[in-house]
Amino acid sequence: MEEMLYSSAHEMIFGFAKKPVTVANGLTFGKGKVVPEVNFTLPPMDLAHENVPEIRERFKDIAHRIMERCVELQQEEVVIEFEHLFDMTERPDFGAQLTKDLKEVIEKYRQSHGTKAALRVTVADIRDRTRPPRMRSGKEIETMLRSFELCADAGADILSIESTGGKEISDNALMIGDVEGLLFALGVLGPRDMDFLWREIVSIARRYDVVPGGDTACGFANTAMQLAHQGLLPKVLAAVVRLMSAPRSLAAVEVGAVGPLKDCGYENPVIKAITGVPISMEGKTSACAHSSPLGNIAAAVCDLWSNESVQDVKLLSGNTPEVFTEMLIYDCRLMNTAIEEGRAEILRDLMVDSDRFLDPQALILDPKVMYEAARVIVNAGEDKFKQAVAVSRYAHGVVKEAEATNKIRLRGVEAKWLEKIGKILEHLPEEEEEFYASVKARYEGHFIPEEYGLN
Amino acid sequence: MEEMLYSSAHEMIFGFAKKPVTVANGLTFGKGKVVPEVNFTLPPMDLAHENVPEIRERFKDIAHRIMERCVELQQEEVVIEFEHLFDMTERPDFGAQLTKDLKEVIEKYRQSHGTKAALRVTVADIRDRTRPPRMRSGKEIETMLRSFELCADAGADILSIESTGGKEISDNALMIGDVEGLLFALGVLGPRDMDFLWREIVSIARRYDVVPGGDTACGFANTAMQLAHQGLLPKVLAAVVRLMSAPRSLAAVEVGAVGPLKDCGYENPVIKAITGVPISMEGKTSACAHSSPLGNIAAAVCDLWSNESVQDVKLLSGNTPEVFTEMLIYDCRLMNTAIEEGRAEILRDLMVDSDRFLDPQALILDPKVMYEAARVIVNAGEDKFKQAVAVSRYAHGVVKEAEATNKIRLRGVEAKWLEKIGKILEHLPEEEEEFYASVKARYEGHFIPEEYGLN
Amino acid sequence: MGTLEKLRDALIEGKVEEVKHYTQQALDENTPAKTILDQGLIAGMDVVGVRFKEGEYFLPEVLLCAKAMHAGLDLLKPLLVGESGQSAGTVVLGTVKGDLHDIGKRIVKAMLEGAGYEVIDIGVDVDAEKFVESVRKHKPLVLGMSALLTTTMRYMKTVIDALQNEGIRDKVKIIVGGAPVNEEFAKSVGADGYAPNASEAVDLVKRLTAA
Amino acid sequence: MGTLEKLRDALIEGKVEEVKHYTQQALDENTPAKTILDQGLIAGMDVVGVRFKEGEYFLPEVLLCAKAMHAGLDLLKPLLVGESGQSAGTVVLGTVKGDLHDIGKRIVKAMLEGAGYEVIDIGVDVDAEKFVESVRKHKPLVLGMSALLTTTMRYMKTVIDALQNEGIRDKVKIIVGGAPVNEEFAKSVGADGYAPNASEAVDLVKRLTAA
Ligand code: B12
Ligand code: B12
Ligand code: SF4
Ligand code: SF4
Ligand SMILES: [Zn+2]
Ligand SMILES: [Zn+2]
Ligand SMILES: [Zn+2]
Repeated sequence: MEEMLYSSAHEMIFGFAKKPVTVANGLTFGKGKVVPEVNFTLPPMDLAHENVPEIRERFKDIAHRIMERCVELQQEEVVIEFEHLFDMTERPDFGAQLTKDLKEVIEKYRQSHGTKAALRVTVADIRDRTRPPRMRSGKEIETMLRSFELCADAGADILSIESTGGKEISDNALMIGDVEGLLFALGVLGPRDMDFLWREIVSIARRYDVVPGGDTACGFANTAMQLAHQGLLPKVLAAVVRLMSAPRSLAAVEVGAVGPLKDCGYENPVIKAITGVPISMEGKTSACAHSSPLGNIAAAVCDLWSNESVQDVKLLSGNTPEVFTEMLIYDCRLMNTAIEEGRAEILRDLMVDSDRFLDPQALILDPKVMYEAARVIVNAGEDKFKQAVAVSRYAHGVVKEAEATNKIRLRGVEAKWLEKIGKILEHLPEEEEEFYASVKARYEGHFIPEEYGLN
Repeated sequence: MEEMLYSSAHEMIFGFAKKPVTVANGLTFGKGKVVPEVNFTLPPMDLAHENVPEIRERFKDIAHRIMERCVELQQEEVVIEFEHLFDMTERPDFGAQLTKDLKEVIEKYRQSHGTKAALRVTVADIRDRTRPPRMRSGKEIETMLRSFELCADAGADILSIESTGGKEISDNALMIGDVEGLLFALGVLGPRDMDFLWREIVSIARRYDVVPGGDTACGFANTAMQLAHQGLLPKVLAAVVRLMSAPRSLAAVEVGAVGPLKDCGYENPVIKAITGVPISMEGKTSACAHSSPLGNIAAAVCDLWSNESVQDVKLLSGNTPEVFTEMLIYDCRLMNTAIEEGRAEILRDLMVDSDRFLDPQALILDPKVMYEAARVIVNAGEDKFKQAVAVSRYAHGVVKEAEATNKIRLRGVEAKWLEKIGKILEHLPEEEEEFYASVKARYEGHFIPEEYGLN
Repeated sequence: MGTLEKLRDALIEGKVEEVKHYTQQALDENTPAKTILDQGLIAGMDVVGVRFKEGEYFLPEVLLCAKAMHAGLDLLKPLLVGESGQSAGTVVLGTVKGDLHDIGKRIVKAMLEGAGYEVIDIGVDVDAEKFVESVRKHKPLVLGMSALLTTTMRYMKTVIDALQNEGIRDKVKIIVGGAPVNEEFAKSVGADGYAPNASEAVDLVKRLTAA
Repeated sequence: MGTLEKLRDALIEGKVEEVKHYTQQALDENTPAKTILDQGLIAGMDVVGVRFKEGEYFLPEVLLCAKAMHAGLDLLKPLLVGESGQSAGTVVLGTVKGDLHDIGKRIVKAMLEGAGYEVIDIGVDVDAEKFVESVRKHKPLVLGMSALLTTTMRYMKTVIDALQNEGIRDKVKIIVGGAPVNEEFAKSVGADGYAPNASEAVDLVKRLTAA
């Protein structure tokens, strides 16, 4: 990547992407409207073979309820995400059958009400099952690719995954606050796996004429956010990890993913700034899935607005999927009205300002910061390690600066960590090779170099 | 009421009320900030005596979780609503015990974190148990007033109720679409009961130095909204009933209620326009309790923002009360940021415009309409029946006009109903006495005139 | 247009007097009562049902048509001896103890009546004893319970247990409904059926009483 | 400041080498091993625990201190024969079948180790057979199961049933955790305890093993 598709942060705004994406039924993302993306999952129950008929019924019912609520609220465009649970990828026919079931309901509503709905299918990364994981060899990757194919064939409009290359290192690194380990996971291993995996996914998507959406650093940056939420990690570290993950997630787009990127990739705005792809984001309305300090600010430059995931349970007014559909619709209505009335920038800035200084993780999500981070990445050249280091330093600097100017208040321990992170980032080798050499021994045995094209 | 406290619709805005209200701990409503009001209820379980210890534990736990989420998100002001279930009013000690339990948790957080929380206690109207109900005589009213007293004594900061005077007529009137019956319920019976009941509540509130909040026409107008949602009643009728209910709910303030009015009274803005009291409202974030066509517009002039009610069940990230607390906090943050940055009017107008023309019920909730309705009521003089007739005609006119100018589209059947409602409203007797005489026979036996000071 | 068509159309329009008139006229023309019922009244109510489902009619229209139908039916009843003169069956409905929500249940009642069932509404805040008693007394084909509160829905189980204890659980089909209730819950308390709204409640009762 | 205070402070700061140093020094000063353990290492870890609960320490600090403690402990162990030399007890932990979420369980492990338990982590995606086997083999005081998915949490019941069938359910206390799990669910599957997070998991294990 040599240049950026946006020439200023100000230009970035919800509902508009420089490179809109259209799915088969004509539904377009990033062309002047924010579209709700509804996610759901099963309530406590198990996925045994004998439950498949029940699960299919429930899936159809959920889709039906979501679509019905859209009709009632005159919402004409919607995305339903079907995020596989382990077994749905592991048993590709199962995942494909559910894809087909969901698509049928969607199709029914297109015919009866003209509702334009798209189905995003997110395959599970089952390679994470064994440690150290086999990323390129072995039956896991085969099964996953087969699952992508069957789902594409069964009616998926958009393919996604939350891939885990490097997680075998980052899990532990997060626990012990090992910044170098995180860099190794996100700057060295992750991008290599993304490059490998996404070439495969893009080629499948092309073959079936569906959209290769995108990936997310969920397993890294959102784990960090969760750990920080539980008081287990400093928020400043989670903030740095967020930007550190951007070069890795960008890799999918570099080999052909076109968006909409996955909702839980809070690093998405960086990628949008560079490549112009539409992005899905989640914030306050995903409180069902996880608490976050990013409720409003996350919406600032989104093209789709999601609830991350809610298990299907009964509330007073109906079940959770349709309840969250309704809330997303109203959020989107507000943004779309702002677009129509030429007030989008004001609303965006309000969303940003409302969260910005309350948490370092929110600070990082400011579109201005995200935009500058994009620039830092582009300026760092093609080398993913260099990108990751540069953008981590940038993240650190942003928090530091906000603290120094009293824009953000950090507790004493947080401030100490910020110092510490700064020092580590400062004293890193500049070249990947050198870095790899310096940490290889430390992580030996925890990952398989060949599985990343390393040695 | 001879004059109005607001001199234009434009002046009405979220976060500001002409007559702010302050509770004991100093928390103020309507003075430049929108405060979240969190409502919860029990999951499926029964209220038998032997379950009381378990219910107490759960209540404390819920309050604890709500307060904890506030602390995590740096939300310093919050209201918790404790809406009685039947038995909690029927057994006044039970309701008071729970009030005390909740207040203790709130108090704990004030001490440890400085969080300013207020407790609203909404007593159930148990007079509705028998039909025709005894409103002023008999043990139900005694028990209710005792419940108010004990709860005020046990730590309630704000007293509320959703009273039901006239519902014995309106239930059936709604089912058969009987506009005269609705007028009898809301223009004749309701205000009389409100006058009686609220004098009592206000006197208790004064005695215990707590805030007499307000009432809501939930049992009338929200029932109509629910029926319309289920396709059982035309939306245009629900829209008219909404405004028809305003004079009745206003009656509480006329005898001393000071707000914050109850969340589910979508007629509240009318009362705010006239009297300047702060109001609680609910919209998109109350989708847990009921679907509504009022998601954004309901927030336009609110002082508190509520989720109406959610039963305590587990979601992926925690339980529903804290999940909805988080969503309310972000909604409030956005509004409060708009206030701070001088953009409140823009945000208000966006919220209004985003819903306004999608449903006649939303159309009615436009602050401009609400404001004009207030004026119509004031101009109608003191007579509640005249107020109700005048404001119903006004509501009808607003929908009619919007339809005629193609601002709103109505299905054929809806349009027919609009005609029909217009004709009925046109041909009504102008005087209450005359009206009462004309309908008395029709509703004979369904209500007890003496219980309303009628004969 | 023949008398039966006119009758049907009058019914669809909810014109009570006209329905009486054409029912009488058809009788005067010697049309068999059963034919008048099937091709006039029931044919009309079928259309009403469709219109309701398609959103062309609201509840008030349905109730009015049902009233018109009953006006016609009253004229036919004396002549409809034997099976076809009977109501489609008796249904007892009540809202369970501790719960005062009434409207949902009343709407179910109205729709069932529209479909030809005789419905006995035993009110709100009804305890198990009263449910048992009314099953004993009215011997309904179906017993329907309504609950709108999460804290009263469990009482449905109490009622079913009581019927069981009295040995009359199997004499009646039990259906349940109300906002917090769903299929799963219905199964868990041992009910025979659940319906999310009044028109599906009618289908449900039809299904259960057909069996 | 005496050696034990220095030891304690070094531990609180997570200084592995210093902890070793002061432990040795205390031994050299003829302080009884049990006293060094109690007033140096355990006293230090208590402070660490408090700091963690008060938000002054994050997980990395806790893990570092735990590491330092183990370094000291290694020197004391040979001298701590009898009860006090033993670990507080063995705990087996695993994430249930179909579930790959690892971190939560690993944190529980780390905190338990910090509190002096010996913890055997049998990994993720663990089936009932393997749970049974590891209870047989390691004879833990406590078995902990983790699940992060609504679709795997029920498997906890499967495991408990399997232990029951093998007749060894009563030989071990069972605790469960993970985001979708709660107290109520724990009871419903017949576990002995639930904890919402790792530090409460430690309290829970202490409570259960005290009994
Ligand atoms: C209107 C209303 C009232 C009115 C009741 C009017 C009346 N005469 O019935 C009033 C104001 C009196 C009222 C009072 C209360 N209510 Co109320 N009420 C509602 C509201 C807004 C709408 C209910 C309604 O009429 N819907 C319209 C009808 C047509 O729909 P329906 O009842 O669901 O019925 C349909 C189907 O369910 C089905 N059906 C119904 N019954 C049956 C039976 C069978 C056999 C079958 C097959 C089908 C079936 O068919 C019907 C037609 O399609 C609901 C909100 C909601 N989401 O439902 C709250 C709601 C039910 N109420 C609630 C509460 C808390 C209360 C009060 C305790 C409030 C208080 N503090 O005073 C009291 C309770 C008093 C008591 N002990 O019952 C809560 C319940 C919370 C909980 N814990 O479960 C709700 C969910 C609102 C909320 N807070 O979210 N309420
Ligand atoms: C990080 C994460 C991942 C990482 C896992 C990293 C890892 N190595 O563990 C990755 C990206 C790999 C991942 C994968 C998946 N995930 Co995931 N994941 C999360 C996330 C964001 C955070 C989990 C986490 O690490 N939290 C931090 C730790 C410290 O907290 P914790 O796990 O809760 O543990 C604490 C307590 O629970 C307790 N505890 C935990 N275990 C135990 C055990 C005992 C005995 C005791 C006493 C206490 C205890 O103590 C711990 C420390 O305080 C959650 C969101 C959430 N709300 O939890 C989703 C979440 C759990 N994942 C979810 C899903 C759907 C998935 C995938 C299926 C996605 C996909 N399509 O690929 C796969 C599943 C793979 C599989 N079969 O397991 C859903 C689950 C939905 C459902 N149906 O239940 C969640 C809830 C997110 C969502 N969508 O809302 N996930
Ligand atoms: S947290 Fe959400 S987004 Fe991330 S892996 Fe899990 S399910 Fe997917
Ligand atoms: S609907 Fe909500 S507000 Fe209205 S009575 Fe019921 S609980 Fe109260
Ligand atoms: Zn994700
Ligand atoms: Zn997701
Ligand atoms: Zn309410």
